[in-house]
Amino acid sequence: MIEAAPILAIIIPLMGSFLTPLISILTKRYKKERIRDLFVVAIVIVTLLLVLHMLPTVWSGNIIVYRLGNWTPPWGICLAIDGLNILVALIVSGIAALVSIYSLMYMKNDTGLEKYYTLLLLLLASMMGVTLTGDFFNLFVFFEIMSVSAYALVAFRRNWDSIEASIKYMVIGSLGASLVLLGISFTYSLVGSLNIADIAQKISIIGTNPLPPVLILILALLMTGFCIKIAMVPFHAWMPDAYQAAPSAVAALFAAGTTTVGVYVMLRIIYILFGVAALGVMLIVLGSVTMVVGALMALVQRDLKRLLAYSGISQVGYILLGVGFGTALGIEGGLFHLLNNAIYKALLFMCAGAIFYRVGTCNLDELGGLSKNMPITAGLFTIGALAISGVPPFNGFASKWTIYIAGIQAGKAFFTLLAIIVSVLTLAYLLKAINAIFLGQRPKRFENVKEAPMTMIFPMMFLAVLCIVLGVLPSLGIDIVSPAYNALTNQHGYIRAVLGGI
Amino acid sequence: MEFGPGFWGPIVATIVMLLGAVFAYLMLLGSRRIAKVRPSIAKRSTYGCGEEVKPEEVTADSEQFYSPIRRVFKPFYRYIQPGHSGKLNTYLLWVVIGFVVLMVAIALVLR
Amino acid sequence: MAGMTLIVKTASRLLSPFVLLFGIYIVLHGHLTPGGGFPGGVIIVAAIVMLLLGYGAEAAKAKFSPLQASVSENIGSLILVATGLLGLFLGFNFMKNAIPLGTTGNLYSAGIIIPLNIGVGIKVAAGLAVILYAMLTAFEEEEK
Amino acid sequence: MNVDYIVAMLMISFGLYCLLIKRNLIKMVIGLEILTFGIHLFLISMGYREGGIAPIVTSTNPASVVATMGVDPLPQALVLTSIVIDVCVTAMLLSLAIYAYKHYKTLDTSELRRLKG
Repeated sequence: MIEAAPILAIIIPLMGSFLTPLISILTKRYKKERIRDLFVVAIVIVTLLLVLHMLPTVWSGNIIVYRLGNWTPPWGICLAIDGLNILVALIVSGIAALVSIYSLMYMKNDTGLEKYYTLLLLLLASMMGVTLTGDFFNLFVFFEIMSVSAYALVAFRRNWDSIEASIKYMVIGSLGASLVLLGISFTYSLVGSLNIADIAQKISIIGTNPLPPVLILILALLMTGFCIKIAMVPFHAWMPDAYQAAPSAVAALFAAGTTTVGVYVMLRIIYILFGVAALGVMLIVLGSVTMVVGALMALVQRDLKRLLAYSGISQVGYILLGVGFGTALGIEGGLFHLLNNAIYKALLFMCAGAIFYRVGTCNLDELGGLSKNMPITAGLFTIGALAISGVPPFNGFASKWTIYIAGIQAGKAFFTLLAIIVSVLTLAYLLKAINAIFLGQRPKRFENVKEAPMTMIFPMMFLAVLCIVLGVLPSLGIDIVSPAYNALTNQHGYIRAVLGGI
Repeated sequence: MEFGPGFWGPIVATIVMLLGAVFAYLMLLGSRRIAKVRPSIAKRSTYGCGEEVKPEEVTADSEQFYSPIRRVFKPFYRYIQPGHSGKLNTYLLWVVIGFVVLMVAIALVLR
Repeated sequence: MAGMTLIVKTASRLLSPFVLLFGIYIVLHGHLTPGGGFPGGVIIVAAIVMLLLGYGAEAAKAKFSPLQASVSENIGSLILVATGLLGLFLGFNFMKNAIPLGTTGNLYSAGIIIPLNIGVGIKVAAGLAVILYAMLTAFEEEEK
Repeated sequence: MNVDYIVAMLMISFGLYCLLIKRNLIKMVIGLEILTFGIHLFLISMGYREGGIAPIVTSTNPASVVATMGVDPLPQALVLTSIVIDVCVTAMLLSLAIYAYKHYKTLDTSELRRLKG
């Protein structure tokens, strides 16, 4: 393995985002703007390859620790990569690669594309940073870069709706970031260190039984801050606005990327940083509330992207529910659902983008009868919709089934029942969307609508194939997430690997 | 073909489902031969209370699409949905309330 | 925005070179005295703001155009990354202080902190200038 | 008593109050700033040490002195980074406010509510 692979996975997209404006000035002068776009795609694919390159080492049970500036961890910043990080890094970089290919065509008609690609690479770099870092303050910094580039990407088209959505996202997100900073400062006052492994060790010495009162405050502050990013229910209000207003490619990256990263940070805080697995009960309750509210709100939406955003909120509830059950099967199911959620949520947003690209609207009342014009998109959307609502041969069924079994085994039959009902509601609102977009009568002005271009079809097709493969061979998916489960339950191994037996 | 503690043979099930889909499609083809697919103008005018309804006007309103479900979850749609009013201050208030709720919940769980 | 009164114009013309010089001093002595890249960069951009306030946006853009600003912003950040990668190329880890340290208290000391400070200074000055120009453009579009 | 902790907490609560009550976007930005600066004050006063010295090993301050009397640079680095981030967020919010005024002809956030439901 290349020894510097972890840092290169962050630095290469970061450097790419700094190089993109310079390259774009050159390419604009010679009227060859495609070169810039291909450069961006190449950078994202190199990042994906670096993550894939780290994969075998981590999956064989090692924890990669990379020390920045050769400083030993409690004093210097380090990158620590275990099974959990690598799963998230894989999802993020894979989806980013597909989104960048998709953007080639989707964003073609927009102006100021160099800013778009700069922000896209910056978002990727910061997501990789949040994922791979082993230092809590570094995590906060990358988290803020991620948030700021996300705000800018939402406002990219500068319409009234994107500006309004971005303002709401930004004020709520900044409040959340301030709470996280306050939580970090309380953590520092409690343990005097900000390395994740060091904090974990010192907290395990302090002990969580009885819990120091300041730890309750810290946990509440950090959870609030990161729950805003994953849109758990009392904090979800920004999400539908932002996803509706953002370009669909960006919405796909948000739904699959930032949400996954947010869930990852939550898991890292609960299981590794503070080692308070007992919080699972709270996650179950919050997860089910999130699930129900998201699904019920999605039922009455008129805009496709808004509907998908509420559906994303509801799916995050499933992940938290699965993880909250606390059993091995539950956590594996939750992580498997995290993977699946990224896949089909990206697929659905890309389909919405393809429709918007050809028709120019995402309003369900105005659409209709498009299955004759866009048969491939219709088929892919149907696959995504069936997968997300947990209909058998697709991947959503596999992970939801695991979560149901785990719930019944854990003796939480009520929440399992709730999850099944929400699954039915999910199918209901997505059938409404399919009916409104692809079936029914076709308005006269849509008669000349063409199928989406191939560069947009290809990433969607790839994701749809993944949906089917992971559904038909669910044990493959369980194999992918089981290193993450092992890492999640191995707090001592993490501390020992990072601090080197101090 | 066991997956987890439950029994679920994904490949067998997929093949069965594919067969079912093929069978259903054949039935559909058979039925097409007997019955007409398109709703005739006479039928449409029956649903439109005798008025002439154009094809593109026959779409259901997507917000009222599931009105029975709306009726079942009436308290939700009466009290929670209007909360999504688009007012930034309301949303920020939610964040603060949620923070307090989280703190109380954590204190109760980890006591 | 055609500029302000004679007093403001004269004061900003006289002061802005010194402010610029002071900013550069703060950037270069970041490892010896309080300050460093970020404060120095902000002071440098204060010189541009003085010109802008005194003479109007056009004069400021003539001195330091938005294109120059965005290019130098990216160059500043590339200096940062390149300094980090230097350690990698010399066989150490990223951001390793791989160049000779020098004597403490001299201007040349502290290894890679100097290039890092310079990079941050350029980045911050140019970045704030870009933000300023972007906000001005937004207002100009409003007036049309 | 630690006056600075009290002032920091007061600033945080004032900022929160401003965010929750005020409806003008600019005033909300100011509230956000006050909130963040309260947190900065809290952090920096946590890193304060009576009679501490800069944690740089020089000829006048050998390593042993620094190890006992040196100030932990972590909170200060943290605050500095946070200030930089804060500058970005503020600049971004203010430029969005300009565009919002362009589209809506108002800065009242209770009227920026076309996206709802």
